[in-house]
Amino acid sequence: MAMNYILFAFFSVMAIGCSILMVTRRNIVHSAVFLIGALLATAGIFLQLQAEFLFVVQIILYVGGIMVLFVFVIMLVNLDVSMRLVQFNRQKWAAGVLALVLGAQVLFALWIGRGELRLPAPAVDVSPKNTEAIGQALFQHYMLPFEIASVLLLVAMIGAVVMAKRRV
Amino acid sequence: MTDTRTSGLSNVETTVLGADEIILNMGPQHPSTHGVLRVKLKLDGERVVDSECIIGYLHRGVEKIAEHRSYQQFAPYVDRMDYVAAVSNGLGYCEAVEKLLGAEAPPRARVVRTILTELQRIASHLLWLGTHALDIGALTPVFYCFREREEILKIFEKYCGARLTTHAFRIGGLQYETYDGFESDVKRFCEDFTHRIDEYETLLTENRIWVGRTKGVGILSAADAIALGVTGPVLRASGVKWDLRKAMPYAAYADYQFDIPTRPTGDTYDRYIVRMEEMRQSQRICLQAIENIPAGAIMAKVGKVLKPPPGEVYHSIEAPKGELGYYIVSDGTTQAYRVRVRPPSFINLQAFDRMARGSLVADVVAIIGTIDIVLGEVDR
Amino acid sequence: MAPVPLDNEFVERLKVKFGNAIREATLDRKQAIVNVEAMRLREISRYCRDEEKFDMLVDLTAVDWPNREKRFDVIVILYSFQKNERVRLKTHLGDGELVPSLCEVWPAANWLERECFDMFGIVFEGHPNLKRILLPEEWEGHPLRKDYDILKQDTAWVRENLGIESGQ
Amino acid sequence: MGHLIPPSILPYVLPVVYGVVIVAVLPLMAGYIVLLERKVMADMQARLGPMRVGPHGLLQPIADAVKLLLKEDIIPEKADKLMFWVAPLVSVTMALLAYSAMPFGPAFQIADLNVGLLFILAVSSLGIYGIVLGGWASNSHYSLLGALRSAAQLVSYETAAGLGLVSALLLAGSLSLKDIVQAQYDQGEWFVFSVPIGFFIYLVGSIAETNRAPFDLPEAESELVAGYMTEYSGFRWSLYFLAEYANMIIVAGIATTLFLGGWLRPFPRFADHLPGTSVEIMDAIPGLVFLGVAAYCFWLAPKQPVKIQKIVMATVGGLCLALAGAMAAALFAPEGVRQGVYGGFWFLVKVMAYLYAFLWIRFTFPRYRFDQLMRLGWRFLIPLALVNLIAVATARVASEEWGWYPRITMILATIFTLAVALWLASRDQKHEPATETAGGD
Repeated sequence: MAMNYILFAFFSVMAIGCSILMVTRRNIVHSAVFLIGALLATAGIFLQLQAEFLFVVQIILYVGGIMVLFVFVIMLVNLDVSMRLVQFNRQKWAAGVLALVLGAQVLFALWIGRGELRLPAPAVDVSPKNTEAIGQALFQHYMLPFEIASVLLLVAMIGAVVMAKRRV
Repeated sequence: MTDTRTSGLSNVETTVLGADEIILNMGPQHPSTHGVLRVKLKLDGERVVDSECIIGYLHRGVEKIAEHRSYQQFAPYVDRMDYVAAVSNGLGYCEAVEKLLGAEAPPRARVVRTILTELQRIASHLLWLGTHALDIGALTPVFYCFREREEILKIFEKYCGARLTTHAFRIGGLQYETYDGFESDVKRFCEDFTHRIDEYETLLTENRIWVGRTKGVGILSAADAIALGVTGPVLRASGVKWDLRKAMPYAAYADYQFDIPTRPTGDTYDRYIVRMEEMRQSQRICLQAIENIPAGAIMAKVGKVLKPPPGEVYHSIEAPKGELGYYIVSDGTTQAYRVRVRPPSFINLQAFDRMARGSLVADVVAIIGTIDIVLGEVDR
Repeated sequence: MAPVPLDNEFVERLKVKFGNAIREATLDRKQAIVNVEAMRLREISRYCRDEEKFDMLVDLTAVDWPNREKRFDVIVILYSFQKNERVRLKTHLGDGELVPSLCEVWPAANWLERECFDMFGIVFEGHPNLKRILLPEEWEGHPLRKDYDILKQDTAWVRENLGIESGQ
Repeated sequence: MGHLIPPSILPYVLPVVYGVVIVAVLPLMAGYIVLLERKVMADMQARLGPMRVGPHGLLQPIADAVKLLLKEDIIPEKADKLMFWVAPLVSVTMALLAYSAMPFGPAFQIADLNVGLLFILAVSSLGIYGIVLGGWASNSHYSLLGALRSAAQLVSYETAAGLGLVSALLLAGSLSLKDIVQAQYDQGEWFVFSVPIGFFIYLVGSIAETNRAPFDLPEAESELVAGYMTEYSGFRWSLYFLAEYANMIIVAGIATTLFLGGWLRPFPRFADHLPGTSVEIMDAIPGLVFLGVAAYCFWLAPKQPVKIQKIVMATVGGLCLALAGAMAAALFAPEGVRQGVYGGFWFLVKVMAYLYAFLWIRFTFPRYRFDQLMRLGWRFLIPLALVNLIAVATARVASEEWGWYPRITMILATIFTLAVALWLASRDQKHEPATETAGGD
């Protein structure tokens, strides 16, 4: 059990650290790399919750797919312009206050539930393994929303192609 | 994983992948520019908008030297121009001076000259095929081609002692009698060359990727070709059926049967087919010539000191790259007053801009290869 | 072997068309040479290409005869596919005189004229971009002129660009 | 031995041992694959290949490794130091990470994840970062172009390769690689025979995914010089090199597990025994193979020109003999050990065969142009993979629900997909010349 805690602590520290670093970096590619670090940390936490399919999909989708496009765009756009921009703009104080309020809220919620803060016990061999469970849920119980979402994505893709096409 | 970091891709102005054009600089040290040719490409994204060839890196002033050497002394310089087809350079020069003198090489010399020139044509096309395929990414043909070329160079070495810049001919005929076993060597080479060339054809001709990379690339229409003065395989691949060996026969070509391959569209694939067919025709000429090499003298009586009567002559032969012409002006002394060489590579390279415009950067490499230039001849 | 005056229909038609612009026509070693006046070279070439079917410009070069008052010979070698014949147009040109460029008639002339300019200093009027082709742009002197000694070099250019004292 | 180690970390010991073995053997194996590649290339090109270092160049990989270690490691002056250092590490770690789920033998597998296949796909898709960051960090126009091109190529061919795999998964029913091989054993037939088009798509996709010719455009394009690796040198460059060959072995491993029956020997159910002994005929083959190799080495040994090469060749012969002895000894070993040893042998033989196909293709085909490469990926492979998926799915449904004979439905599905493939290819063929002159699509 001790190993679980150590791992959980490691992943959460990594997630928080990476996101802070991401925000504060001046070099845009460094912040992209730290964002990838944060996403990998959340994937690790999924794994801890015995949701291995989510762990793998998180890596394939977020880090392997979306972040690659992020890095692509960063490299295509000319970097020198963004380097010279001043790092923090004027609303620094408003953002600070807002962050404090949200932080307090989260801490308060943690304080209330502090009794049951335990890691879930490793699930004893539950019958439909994680992947099948998700598969069945997606394609049987939530068939309609799944189809709607896919059509939406299709429309978005075609839109993007049409817009890019005209410029090229 | 060839590590070619020595390439001199120096100044690349303007932004990376910005909307406006980039000037991409290829050469003069570049793995696929066949020598010291520098090509400045103006790109719009991947497409070539405009191109300019910058040459002259290998300029040695051959024509100036000719004015300070006697006719015989200048003959070895001629081999250094198109160093890949030295024998045909030599043939062109010797025949031009013989025309200037009004002399004629004896029949035996003319036949042996024809055989060696045709072997040189095969060797030059083999070297072209090897490097051209290598540029487009096929790693294997280059080794097969060099294996065959080695056979030909061995024959040259046995005949005149040199492999590349052979200086095989003399003004008025030949210096050396053919070594015994010359006929059998050439016959053996020609015999097993037939199925060798079929081997290359199977490797490349129907290869979908090869066809994809060469069909429709670097198209040159017949009208453009003639207007640009392009000659040789590049002209024949654009559909013009013209070969100096048939139009104005020289040496012993008049008495051999061979046909001139032509192709309609004039793209890289057609030039490939034309050159492959030409190799077969050359091999056919060699076989016919080997049958009966006439006996007799190998040198006309032109005397030691050559003093051609004043006047001028233009004589050209069908070199592997195109029409190689010599315009020689004599003022009656032992040294030529002016020797002007019509370099086929130099004039064919001028068609590069017409072919490269509108094509992709990756095709530029294929187009340079398909024109088959040798920078020694381009720069002289 | 000395040049023999030539008189065939082709020369007749030329004389009819261009009158005294056609100076003389000779036959040297069974090759036709027609001496024409420099200023009308372009018209004569266009006529040869269109009516006389000399559709390929084989070569364009020059010969320097320093002790003649019009020192340069500009040589234009034409070839006709139909008639399978060659003809050589020759013009006499003084130093510094202009000769009309043949680029409109045959695009092949572009590089050939640039080489002539590079080696002899002959200026072709109407050439799209007449600059040196084989020698570096800043090179002084035209090597193929007879008065340009074989050992002579452009020492300034060599010292400045190659950083070495030139050969001599 | 179990009691020596405290129970709490017992489940971690075996995977760690396997991990260490794999990480140790991998560079050596990658080196010898390079030698194999150069030898096969030489053989195809009528020449000898490396012959100088050791007999027949057998010690060449070691010489290469030492050379790379000693080479100067240049960092371009304005390069982004952090990224420049991290990039090769990323691509190597991702390549090695993928070995954790690879089933080399029935027992020899670091971790049998129930999402094994997806995990390997995920990790190999992270390899793109090593390339993209490396290209960007070396701060040169050409490596950036090369990096972007190879990233685009990898992303588009991963989809095609993934869909190719899915068609095999339909037959296996589970993501865990061990179950997939078990399914092939139960069905008594390798998936390559039931889903040949899926195997073909995966073969093409995997060649493109590992940047191998004829898709090795990014680093071999004549004007991009060496693509994203241009500015790397010395040990850092060899990391990229190792990552590429490790990826090649992974891709070969996945193909073997999914399509060629993993560690199963060619006729898994054919269990006739040698007359009079308890030995199955098929199990004797590994021993005989090694015996043959050893005999060949001994036959070659005296012919070596230099004395030292004679000794080295003799030792290699001895090594093969020892292996043959081990194979023979395993015949009479208990079931677990026998399975493990022979499973490993057959797995490696299939991986080597798959890699030989890689090398063969590399030396016969010229290189694709970038737009042709993308067109092949998006216009031909991905649609074909989708159609293949649908066809195999309907075939499965047909044989399960409607009771048709499974073999027939599979063959029908394959024929249907082939027809679609021909139609797609002809459409591309017609379309291709048009794009050339029309200024591209």
